[in-house]
Amino acid sequence: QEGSADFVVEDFRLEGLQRIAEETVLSYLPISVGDRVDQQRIRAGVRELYQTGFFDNIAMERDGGVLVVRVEERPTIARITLEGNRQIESDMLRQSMREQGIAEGRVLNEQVVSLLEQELYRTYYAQGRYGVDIIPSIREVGNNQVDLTIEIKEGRVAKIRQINVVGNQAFDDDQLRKQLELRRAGWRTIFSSRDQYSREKLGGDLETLRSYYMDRGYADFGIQSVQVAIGPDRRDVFLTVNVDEGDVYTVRDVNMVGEFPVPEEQLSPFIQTQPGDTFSLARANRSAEHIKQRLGASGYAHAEVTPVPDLHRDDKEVSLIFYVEPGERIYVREIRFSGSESTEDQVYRREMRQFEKAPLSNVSVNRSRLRMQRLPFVEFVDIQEVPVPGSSDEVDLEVNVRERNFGQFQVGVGYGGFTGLSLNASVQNNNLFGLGHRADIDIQSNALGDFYSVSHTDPYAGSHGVSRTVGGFYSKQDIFARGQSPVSTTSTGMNLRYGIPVSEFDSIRYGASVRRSEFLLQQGTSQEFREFIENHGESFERGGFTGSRMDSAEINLSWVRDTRNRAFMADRGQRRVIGLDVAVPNLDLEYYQARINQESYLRLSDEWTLRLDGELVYSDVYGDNTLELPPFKQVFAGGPTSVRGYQAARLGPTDEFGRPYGGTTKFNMQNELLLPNLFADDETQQPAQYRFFLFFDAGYVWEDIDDVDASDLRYSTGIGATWITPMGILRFSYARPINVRDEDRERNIIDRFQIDLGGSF
Amino acid sequence: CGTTQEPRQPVDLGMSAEELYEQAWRRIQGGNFDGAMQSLRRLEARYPFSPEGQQAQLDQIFVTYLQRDRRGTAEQANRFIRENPRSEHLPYAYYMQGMAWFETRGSFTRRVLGFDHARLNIRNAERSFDAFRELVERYPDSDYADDARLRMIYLRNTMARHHWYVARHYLDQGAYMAAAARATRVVEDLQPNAVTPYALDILIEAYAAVGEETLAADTRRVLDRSYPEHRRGQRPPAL
Amino acid sequence: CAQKGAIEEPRELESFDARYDVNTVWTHRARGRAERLFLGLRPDTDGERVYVAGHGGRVAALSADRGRTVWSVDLDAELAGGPRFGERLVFVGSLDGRLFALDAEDGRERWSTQVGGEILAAPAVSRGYVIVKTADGRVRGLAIDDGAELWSRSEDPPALKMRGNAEPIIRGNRVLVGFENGRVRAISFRDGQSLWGDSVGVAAGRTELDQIADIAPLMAASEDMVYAASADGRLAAISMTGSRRWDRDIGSLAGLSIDESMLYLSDRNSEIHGLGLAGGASVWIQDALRARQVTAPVVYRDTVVVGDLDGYVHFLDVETGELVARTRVSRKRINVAPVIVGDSIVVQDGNGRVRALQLRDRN
Amino acid sequence: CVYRQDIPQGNLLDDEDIEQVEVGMTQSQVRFLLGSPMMDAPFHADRWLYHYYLDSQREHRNRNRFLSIQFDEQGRVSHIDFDPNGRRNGDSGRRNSDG
Repeated sequence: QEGSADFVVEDFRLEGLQRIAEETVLSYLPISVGDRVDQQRIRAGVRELYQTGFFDNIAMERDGGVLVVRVEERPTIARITLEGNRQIESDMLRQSMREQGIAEGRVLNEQVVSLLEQELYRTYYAQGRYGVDIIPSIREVGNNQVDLTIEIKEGRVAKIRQINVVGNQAFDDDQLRKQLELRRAGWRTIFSSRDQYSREKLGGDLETLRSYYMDRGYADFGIQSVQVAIGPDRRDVFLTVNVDEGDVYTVRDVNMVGEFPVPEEQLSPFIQTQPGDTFSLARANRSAEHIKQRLGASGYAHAEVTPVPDLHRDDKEVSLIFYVEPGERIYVREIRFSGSESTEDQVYRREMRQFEKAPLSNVSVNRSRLRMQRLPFVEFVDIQEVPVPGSSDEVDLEVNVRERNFGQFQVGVGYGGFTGLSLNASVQNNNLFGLGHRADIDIQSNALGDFYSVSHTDPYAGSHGVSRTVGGFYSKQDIFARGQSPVSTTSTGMNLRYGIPVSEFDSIRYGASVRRSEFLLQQGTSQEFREFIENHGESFERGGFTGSRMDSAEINLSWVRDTRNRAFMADRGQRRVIGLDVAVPNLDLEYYQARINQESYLRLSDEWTLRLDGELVYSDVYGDNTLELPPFKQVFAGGPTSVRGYQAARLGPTDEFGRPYGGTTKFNMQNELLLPNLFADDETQQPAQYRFFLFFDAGYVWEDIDDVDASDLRYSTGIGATWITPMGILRFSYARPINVRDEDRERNIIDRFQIDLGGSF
Repeated sequence: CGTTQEPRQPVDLGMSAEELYEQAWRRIQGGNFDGAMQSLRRLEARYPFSPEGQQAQLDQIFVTYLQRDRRGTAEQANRFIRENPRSEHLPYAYYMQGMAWFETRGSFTRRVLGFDHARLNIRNAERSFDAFRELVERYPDSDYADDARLRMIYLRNTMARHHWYVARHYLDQGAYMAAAARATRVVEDLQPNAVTPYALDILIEAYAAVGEETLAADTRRVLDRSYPEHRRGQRPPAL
Repeated sequence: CAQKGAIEEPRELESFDARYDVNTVWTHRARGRAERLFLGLRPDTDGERVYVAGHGGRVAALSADRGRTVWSVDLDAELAGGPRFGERLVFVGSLDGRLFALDAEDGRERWSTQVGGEILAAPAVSRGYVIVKTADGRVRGLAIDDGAELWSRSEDPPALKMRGNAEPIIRGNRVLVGFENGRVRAISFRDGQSLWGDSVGVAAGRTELDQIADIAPLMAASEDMVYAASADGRLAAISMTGSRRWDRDIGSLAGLSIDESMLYLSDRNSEIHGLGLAGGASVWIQDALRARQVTAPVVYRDTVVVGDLDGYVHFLDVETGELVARTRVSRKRINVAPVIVGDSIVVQDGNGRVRALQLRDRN
Repeated sequence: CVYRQDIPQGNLLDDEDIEQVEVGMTQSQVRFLLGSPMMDAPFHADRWLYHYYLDSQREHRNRNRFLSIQFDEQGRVSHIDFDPNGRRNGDSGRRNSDG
């Protein structure tokens, strides 16, 4: 190879290429035909080719006017096989390999493979698997391709044999060990992995230990050292934590230091520790958090409040100083929604309590999340602050909404001995066309009769959240509730209702409904019905039976207070409805009905919640020509939404044939102790889709207010579950009625196992 | 103890590039997209960084697009761009990134009822617009650039209408700074678009409501001068 | 670096024609089931009595000849290190870092003190001082009359260490301490000044397992030499003045012992080596007990004795390393090396069962 | 009447900060004192609008403030138009009539 300084390249000759195309190599070479090249440019060319990572060694020589490029292609990986990995799934392994450039079709690079091997060892050690053995092997497969096999012998995971805290006097080892996530191997940890050592968990546990002491006055607590030791066969791990408890400190004085855009007097009430109390880091942190919230509410969303205990070691006292840095007042520039492709932006934006181009207030942001989560078609809402590039006091809010499918759809074809072939379909869509409207269509037709109803609600018909509901129904049926004595009725009706929000949580609903009913006596009509039909409305004859036609109208008023944190599966807050329906006077029927529904969630502890759901109804007639409450206003008890264990609508007064006739006054109570959800995925605080509960129900219906007698109440207890399915909310219950009367047994209205599919919300 | 064996796929070194390619396209015609993807992947693995390998990568983008997998198409296109920094097929890859997120009209029922899909959220429209813009800036005269420019106009108007609806919402609620900001997005960031006069309407009202009479008057003059025939108080027509 | 790779299955024991029979002289049961806690409870003797401690808290003095209980006392502590007889006292340490000093005559507790670290190895006692090595990498000098701390030194251990500690050895006016980072240090036991330190093991390597380098629990010292092995695969012979005489690439997890001419060591794969004391040259290697996690070997008459993970005690010929006798003392693992008491050898298993054995010629 | 949530809009500033703004200051000095202006003025780049109002049903919470800062060509404050009680015309906060 002549050593002359430089020459003009007339042509290229590539040697050693097996599969990579010449153009590809030339395209990476910074030299083209006609260039004048010297040693320096050739070295740059070699470096460039190395960059591609395709070649092991590269040589360039001059042969007359031809630049000879001799390369040795690195083999590419034809196939990768992973064997023996159980703890880490193959695709997770392949993903991390792909990130390091090891994938089928890629060039094989020895150092990267050994780097990967190192990485795998470290991952397994972090999970306490010190016995792991990783053997990569490469097998030639012809035309410069190789098979890469990585064999992993995972070995057994090291179990924790001992967690030993040394130097603790105030609390004994067992008391401290109970607080920790890591546990010693024993029969209790057979199914859990808590006896498997992992570095993160140990870090977390040390933090827990520190705050356990700091929350109980040990302001000077310190962890001297931590030892992790393994046994000779690397299957046992021994944890030792050497602590220096120090003494119990009492708070000498508390004060706040820093800037106070919100006057100090408004912040100091949030401080929960007073001079003289035993020092508690937890209470100090909680106070700091509350002060931060208060600042956040006035636009200082990025305020930082840090409690700093200043120890006076000689007399075991602490001066607690809260450093308050409000930071800049933060504004929201833009609020963007994501996660739903078919719901209008406005449906969510109108629920927001935080506005664009306004001070960021975390109170408003939390209120917004709560309101959005109360929409029936929303499952989970997550709001992130994204700083605006180039502006230190503006953020955008990224609101990610995960929607539940919009409606419940239920079609059933059944055949009942009593009802014959029956078809029923009910469609309930609570986000119609992505407008946030709710539409219900209900069709039921069987041997007993047909029932059609449709209703539409627009929650924002008027501005500022005035809702309007319009509905109508037609029914032609022989009984009002299953198990009743037959009476043929046809009725049609319409209703219109408005809802006005009067506060963040309360709304007033007012409206009217009109109804035309025709009752026709039948073979088995009971005496009670007969009297009602004869005494009310205009009578008529049809097919040899007498009947009567009645027109009635109602004014409906109700006050709703709802503070629950979710539409379905709520576990905090309450919902109370106080309603009054009054019939319009001098029509055929004059009556009124008052009801109170109260559903409350009481948090017994962060895992246990009690759900109370009570209902009180009182109705009566007024004026002189209505003697009895019309059948369609009668109330019933028993069944999955009343007293579980009894068949639907069977409790209460009975007619001459012993069948339920309904009543005017009802008391009903469902209490459910919600079991902690073992499988709830608490990191993401996503509501579980199902929950189990123990329940205690009580309820009865009386014909008249003076018949009310507590001994009539029926009680039942048992276990149940609620499950949100794509089809709607399923409720299972297995009940054991407590005070079953003989007459109940005779009428065999006991029904231990009940399923209820419905979307009541 | 029996370790779980990875299923041994047959390494068919036998089929040549052309045969694999044939097999892939026969499967695409037959609608067997997964099968086509498999043969294209094998083709790419056997001939990496070669013209056949590149073509296989390009076809994989197209097949993922046919499978209506938006994210998959965008990722495949991105991989091609990363791995072939000097290929002459790059415009196609950028174009497909735009097409991955481009959508026409939203769901069927909303279209039948004539609801404007700009009222929905416009994340996909923004992603599609950014991809097309990158194509037009990098390869202004490639044969995909003209179609991309047309689609960009459509997307820009969709985004502008979206901001207009939000501005209108805030105006109705009485949040005038928010309304003005959204109107400004239409007027400043998304030019040219057919929504500007309607946005100026909102801007004028917002200024008037906060007492900025001079700004309101100036803006009304801009509106009358540049959009004389605009009728106030209307909703921008959906394209 | 530390032995990576999968754990071998313990090798099956084959029969062989034993030269001796092993019979049990006496047995004793010290309460406390701690087989898998790998504690440092190893009997000690003053010639006439054997002092034994169990994890359950019982310390007993037994007559060396027939194992008759002279006295026994129950301490309210999870004992883990010791006992150690010295200057008419018996010292024993607990997991909770408490060191007890009992009167060797009647077992009455003279004093006890909170040392501040887990005690997994018997202390060293000499001329009014008690030297305690704790698992946090610290060694402390205490006064023998009341346990007051006179000095303390520490070397911070690497992220991951082996279970257990090296027992300090006193020679002349210095105490030889093996640390978790692989260093052997000579310290003046009166004031804690360090005279010299030599890194036998080196904590180096990328993963935490590679950085394990603890000095094995049993070191050995003659008048002018000290021998120590480390978990990362090193064996070193160091003069009392601190200069390294020779070293070999043989590690150990349990430790070693010496006689006038040889050094005996069980390596990390539980193969037992006989090396020349002068230059460390290999004389014999016995691999019949491979992967049986044997204890450190102890010289007894003309044999070398180890215990293993299934409770077997093996006797090897000092000259050739051949197996000459074997017996099974319990079903539980033997974690600590046997102890020579008079002309019997005493073994303690993980559950506190103690057994004195003697060899008898077979023919 | 119908409950309407509080509607805050614009820059919530403290009087001391506003008083420190003087004619002649540079734009970065104004931004340091008052932060980013919340009301956009697309055709009046020379004007920064720091108005603020809070519409609330609870009368005592209502607050209005009008603050507009004008800059000359060199980007120096040329005119400060400040009205502590704001210049709102009529009742804003509801556009079309109630339901």
